[in-house]
Amino acid sequence: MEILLPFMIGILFAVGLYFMLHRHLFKLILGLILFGLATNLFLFVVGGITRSSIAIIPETEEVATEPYADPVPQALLLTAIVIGFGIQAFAIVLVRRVYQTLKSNNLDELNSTDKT
Amino acid sequence: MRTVIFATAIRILTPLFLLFSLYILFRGHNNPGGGFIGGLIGSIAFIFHTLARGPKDTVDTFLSLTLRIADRMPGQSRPAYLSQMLKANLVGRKKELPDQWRQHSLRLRPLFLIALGLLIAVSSGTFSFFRGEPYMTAWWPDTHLPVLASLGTPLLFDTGIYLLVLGMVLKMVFTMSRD
Amino acid sequence: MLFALLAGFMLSFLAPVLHRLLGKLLVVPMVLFPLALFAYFCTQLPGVLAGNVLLQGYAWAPSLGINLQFRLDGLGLLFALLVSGFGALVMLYTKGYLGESPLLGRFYLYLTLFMTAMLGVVLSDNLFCLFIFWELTSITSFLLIGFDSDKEEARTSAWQALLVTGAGGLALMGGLILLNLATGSYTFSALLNGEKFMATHPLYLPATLLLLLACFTKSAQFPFHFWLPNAMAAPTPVSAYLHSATMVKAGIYLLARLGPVLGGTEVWQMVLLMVGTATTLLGALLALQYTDLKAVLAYTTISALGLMVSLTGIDTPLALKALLVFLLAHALYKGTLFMVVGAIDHSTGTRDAQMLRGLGPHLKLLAAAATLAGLSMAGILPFFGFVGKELLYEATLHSPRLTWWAFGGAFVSGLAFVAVASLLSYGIFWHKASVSTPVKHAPSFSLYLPPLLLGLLGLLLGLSPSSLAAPLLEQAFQVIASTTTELHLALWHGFTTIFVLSLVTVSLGVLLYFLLPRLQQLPITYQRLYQNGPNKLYHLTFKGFLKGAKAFTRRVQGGYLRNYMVTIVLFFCCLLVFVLWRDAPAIDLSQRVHLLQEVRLYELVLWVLVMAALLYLLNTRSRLTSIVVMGLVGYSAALFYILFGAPDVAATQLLIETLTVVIFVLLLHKLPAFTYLSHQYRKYKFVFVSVLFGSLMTYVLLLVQEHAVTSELQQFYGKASYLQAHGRNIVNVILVDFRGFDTLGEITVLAVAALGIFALLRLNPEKGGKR
Amino acid sequence: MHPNLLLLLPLLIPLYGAIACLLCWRWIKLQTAVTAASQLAWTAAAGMLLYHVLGQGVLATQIGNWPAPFGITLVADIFGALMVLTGTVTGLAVFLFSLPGLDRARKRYGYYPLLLFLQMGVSGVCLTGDIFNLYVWFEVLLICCFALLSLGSTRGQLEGAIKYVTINFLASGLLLTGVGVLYSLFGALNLAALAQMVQEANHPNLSLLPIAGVFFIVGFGIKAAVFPMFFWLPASYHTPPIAVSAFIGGLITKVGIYTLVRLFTTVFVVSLSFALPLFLVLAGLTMVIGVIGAAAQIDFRKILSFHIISQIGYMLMGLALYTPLALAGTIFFTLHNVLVKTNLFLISGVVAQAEGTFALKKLGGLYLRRPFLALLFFLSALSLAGIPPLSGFWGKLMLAKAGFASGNYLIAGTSLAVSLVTLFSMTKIWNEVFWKKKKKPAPPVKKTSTDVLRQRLLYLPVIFLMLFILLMGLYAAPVLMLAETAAAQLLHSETYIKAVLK
Repeated sequence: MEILLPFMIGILFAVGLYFMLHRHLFKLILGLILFGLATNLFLFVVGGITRSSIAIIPETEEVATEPYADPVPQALLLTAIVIGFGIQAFAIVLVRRVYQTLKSNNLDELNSTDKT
Repeated sequence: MRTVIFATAIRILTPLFLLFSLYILFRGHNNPGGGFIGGLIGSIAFIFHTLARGPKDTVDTFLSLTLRIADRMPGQSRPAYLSQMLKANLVGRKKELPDQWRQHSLRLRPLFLIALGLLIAVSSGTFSFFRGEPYMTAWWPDTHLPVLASLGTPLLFDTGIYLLVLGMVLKMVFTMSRD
Repeated sequence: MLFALLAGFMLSFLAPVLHRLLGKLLVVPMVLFPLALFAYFCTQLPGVLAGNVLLQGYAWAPSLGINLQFRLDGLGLLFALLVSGFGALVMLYTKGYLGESPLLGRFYLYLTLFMTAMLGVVLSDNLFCLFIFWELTSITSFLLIGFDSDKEEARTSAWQALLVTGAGGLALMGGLILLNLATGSYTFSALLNGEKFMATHPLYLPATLLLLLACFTKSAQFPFHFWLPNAMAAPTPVSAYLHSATMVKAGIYLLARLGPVLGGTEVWQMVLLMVGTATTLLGALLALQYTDLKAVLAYTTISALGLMVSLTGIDTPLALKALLVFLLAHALYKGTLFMVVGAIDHSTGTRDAQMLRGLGPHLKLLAAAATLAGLSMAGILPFFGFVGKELLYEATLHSPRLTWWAFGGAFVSGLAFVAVASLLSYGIFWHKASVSTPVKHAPSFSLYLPPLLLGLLGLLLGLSPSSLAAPLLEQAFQVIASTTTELHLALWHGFTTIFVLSLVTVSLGVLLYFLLPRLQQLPITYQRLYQNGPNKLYHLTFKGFLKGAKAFTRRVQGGYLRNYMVTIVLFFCCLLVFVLWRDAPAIDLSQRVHLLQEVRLYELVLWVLVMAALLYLLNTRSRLTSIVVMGLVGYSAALFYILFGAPDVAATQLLIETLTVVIFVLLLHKLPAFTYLSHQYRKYKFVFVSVLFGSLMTYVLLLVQEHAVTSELQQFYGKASYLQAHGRNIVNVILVDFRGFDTLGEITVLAVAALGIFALLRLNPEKGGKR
Repeated sequence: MHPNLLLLLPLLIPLYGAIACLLCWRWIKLQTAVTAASQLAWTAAAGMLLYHVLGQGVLATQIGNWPAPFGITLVADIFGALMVLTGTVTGLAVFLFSLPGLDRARKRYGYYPLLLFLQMGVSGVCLTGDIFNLYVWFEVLLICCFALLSLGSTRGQLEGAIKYVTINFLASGLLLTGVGVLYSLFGALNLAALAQMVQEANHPNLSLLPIAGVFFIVGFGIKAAVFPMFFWLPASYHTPPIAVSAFIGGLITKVGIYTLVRLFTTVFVVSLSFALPLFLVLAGLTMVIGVIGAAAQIDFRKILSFHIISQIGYMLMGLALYTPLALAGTIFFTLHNVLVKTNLFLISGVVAQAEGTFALKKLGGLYLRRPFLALLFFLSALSLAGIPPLSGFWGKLMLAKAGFASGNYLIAGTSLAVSLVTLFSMTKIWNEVFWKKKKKPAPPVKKTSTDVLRQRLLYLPVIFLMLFILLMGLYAAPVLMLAETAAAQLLHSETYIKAVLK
């Protein structure tokens, strides 16, 4: 599976980016979420995945018994997922607010602040 | 969605969910779980409740406490007054109130939960300063409680996270569903 | 010297306050201060005349070699006396010229600030110290030219002057840095005492050219001369002080200072001679074209500055001698004439030569001053200007290079000077006219005293050149020529060729004066030359730059988010491809093919499911379906986490996916239906970028997987988790203990997100203020 | 004071302040008082930190008492401490400005706690010694910026925020993947530990380090608004109220530069052969394009926004030259720029509060009506353009000299030329806002005494920052000395490594 997952992640990245490049606000949000998902999976896979036991020390032991999954990427990933959730939630609300205020879901129409 | 069955089920399930989330919180140090997951499970309980019955009902049911207060009658002794107050607040809540009673509502705001959670989490690390150790150095006093196994500052930290996550999700959902 | 300068800065910033306190009496301290400085420098005279060099230094930024180091030698003292003495007169003159203005305090602020800065320029020993004061003179000049800020002309001229001299200032900075890097010295003293900066040094040419550029812009040399005539938008005291007597001579001063260090090479001599003479000719020719007296004076100033530059370029002791004498003479008469013109302007309301006639009887004292200065300018016998001109002719005739070119310039400008001097001293005062220009009010005492004094000084120096001016000039001469040849100054050299040339000049010049009206009425070729000259070029550049900048910015910052994204992603991809191509070994998938056999069926099913979901997502137009399918992908990711030993992550992902769906439902289901928008145009470009990005990520992931190392963190956490941190779930222990600090940051993010969402949804624009 | 506490205070003070603000959400006056106290305490803590760092060298503390590569380290060297101190000073000024200068509605919806959270993030980024922790603090900065930029939800703000959010989200994603790549290749997250591996130069994966480097160059390049990744900045920085854009515009992009400097002097030292020429080119382009963009603008705040980009180029140039003088120049320039840029934004705010607009066309005549403001602007503007002896000059001089000395004539020349265009833009503002007569003089509005007082109060932060700017310019030697020592410390990462790994 180590060899298949990178392809899936790549495709996730590509689809996510493709949606982010769309001018539709809703697609932008989908893109952000997919991109975030791809990033998380990337972090997970790049840390090395194994089918070995989970990183929990059994009741009978005092130290973890080899082999066990590297807990560091998992911890980082957990943090990243939660942070990503906070930002995605904000972004979703922002999009809704933009739609509400500017009455447009077309990103190409949102370029008044750049005008010189 | 707001069928009777669902609403009733939610009413029963929500406290169960909350209890379960607390369980997840406290087992997290040794088993899968922890503050985040606990907090999220707890908040999902509230979310279903909100979806089913609206944010106002959720707040009224879980997050606010209505106190019933009456002025002390002239000549009424203090213990008698207190017992009357307790009785009115604890026992006969359904009953209509006589005129001289006032209702005083205490609400637990999600924002307060967020602040409290953050405060607990941050402060759990500061204890170590008093012992001359770096910030967030864990401190495990020698206590063995039945459910929680052992108690330490990391657990306090996790509790802070739990509260914060709960508060954050509630805040978001209440804001959105009222919008 | 530092204290003198500091006092100047202090006084200048006090000027507006003093103006409020003293009213018109403000002039008293403002005049007394330069006078005190003048007196101070006079007390230094004996020492300097004896050949001493006064050095003072105060540490400022020693690590960069920038210190407040001052050096008072002959050249510096000459300029310092000029600046402070002239300063006192101009301060007095200002009172008469601008006495009623409510902004008088501010004017004195700028003027005193300028004077102090100019003193700083001529007294600095440290190269960068000089640079600092140099820039300060540009800034004060900007503020003074734009003093009448209501007028558009004043604003544009000020801006032009600042940009041109500012560009020169940057060239100076570059040049000084190069000079410093090449020689290692930070002060003029060190440069003079050290080895000569050889022309063979690789940095010689760039350093010299940059420094020359700086001097040329400051001293209004062709093709940078155009700012000076425009700068005449300034009030006249400014024109007299900054733009004829002092600031424009800063370039000449620097050239003279650097002569011993950089001079003597072919580049130096040729560039200076060519540019100087071109400027001389141009100034002389254009001076005859104008009827605005200030413009006329401005162009003669340019011409004179050109002469000075050529003299520096000739680089013989004789030329340097001529330079000093001419410089002094020019400062005296040109300042006078400016002040006279200002006074006329003030009392008649015009300064057009064609309108001014027969003023002599009404303005006798002014006329006297103008005549004195005019005679000196024309180079008539007993005046100091005559001494200057004699030396000038002699030096140009003995130029080692381009002799006729240099002499021609000097001769033509001599003619023009005579003509202009006749116009100013004779034409507007004594020329018989049927109706003389009405004089609205007589100039006050402070308007005619300063020019009269200066004019008289010109005569005085001329009458006895050897005793009054020579000693100081000699000291200055020794600084710039770095020889010990004596400097003889005499009024009468005998009946030589030079004298004959002088005579010819004067007579031809007078003839030219009578032709002037005709010349002025012929706005033909020369005017066109002027119009298509550098001034036009400047404005074209200016407008073109603005236009270009606008067009360019519109292209770059077009407002289309996806273009921004495409640029960034493409940039990232290019970098990554380059690095991969350069550094990374190729990945060898063949060794890992066998891993495919270990893939279990349910994993494969999940994988295919995700792919199908993505494919479906790309094609669906329904919002609700999209949300559901998104959720599906998220849950699949959670399943992957669980399959590879990360239950905590999986649980979190699961819950968060649920929450996201809930948020979507809460927020988006109430909105009116979104209109469908296609990708519309250039779809393939976006497909290409996306696919490129995705495949690069895959490549990196495969590559890194191949080279992954086992971390010592894993081992440490495995050992310490239970024993030291009392927890069996290592991931959770990392989150709340080992790396609890991350979690602290993370919950902060959550708290802020909640706050932000709350504010975003509740705070309406109507409620919020505009700013 | 012990480093355990010393390093934590700059983080904990704003955090506790923010919590206190949340707890007294309804009572704005109380929030104001809490914020004021936090600002002062934060400044004091940063000052103490710098003092101790100067006295005792690099300070480090291990969070949770876990030894260095395993736990998270907080570490302060001179550069870091200086950045925090500059942040506190600007924070104080911006806070002072927001007292009279920000509307009540925004204060009621969490301006103060957001500002404090943001400041905590700044401290975190500047003091952390762990790459993932760095990412986390950057996310804190990011979400605070999101919230502050969109606080008020005006049309412009929302439009700007959408672009800001999307592009910065991309940056965060790249950073996170970069951390993953780094961890996978080297198995460490601690900066000092990574630096040590790089220095010992026997790690098998050293040749792959530049791959991780690319992720960080682009990630932090976006955060620092380096060409060609700056687009989000001109789209969004001018949209929020001045009390927000002054702090964000003044400080946050410089934090990105700070991080680039930190990473490329510790971890990515081996990938310099690839990164430095790239930085050099990017620096030149950033400078030029930023300044051209600024020249095209006709809005006070937009000019300032574009100039941020241009000056980021200068800072990057110092890093690209990589000599002690150049790095010292970058440090000095960064400090100077934070102060001056914030001050200019604040001045634009004062102008807008008085005149009601930022458009150059509609402004005018302030030279006569508000001479003191004109003076303040003139000094700040000249300082930005690098006119001596103001603060900008020293940074420019150091950078240009370093450029010439290392033989990079083109970049040094570009930096000088760009400063001329900066002067052009600044004098354009001067001409239009101060010198020019106002086209339509506004009808005289009767001002109440509180209005007058409010406008007077707005000057206070400007003067406060001006003092620092003047001090940095006229009494430059101590700051120069600091910058040089800081640069020397950066280039000798052994001291940093030793302090962390003990």
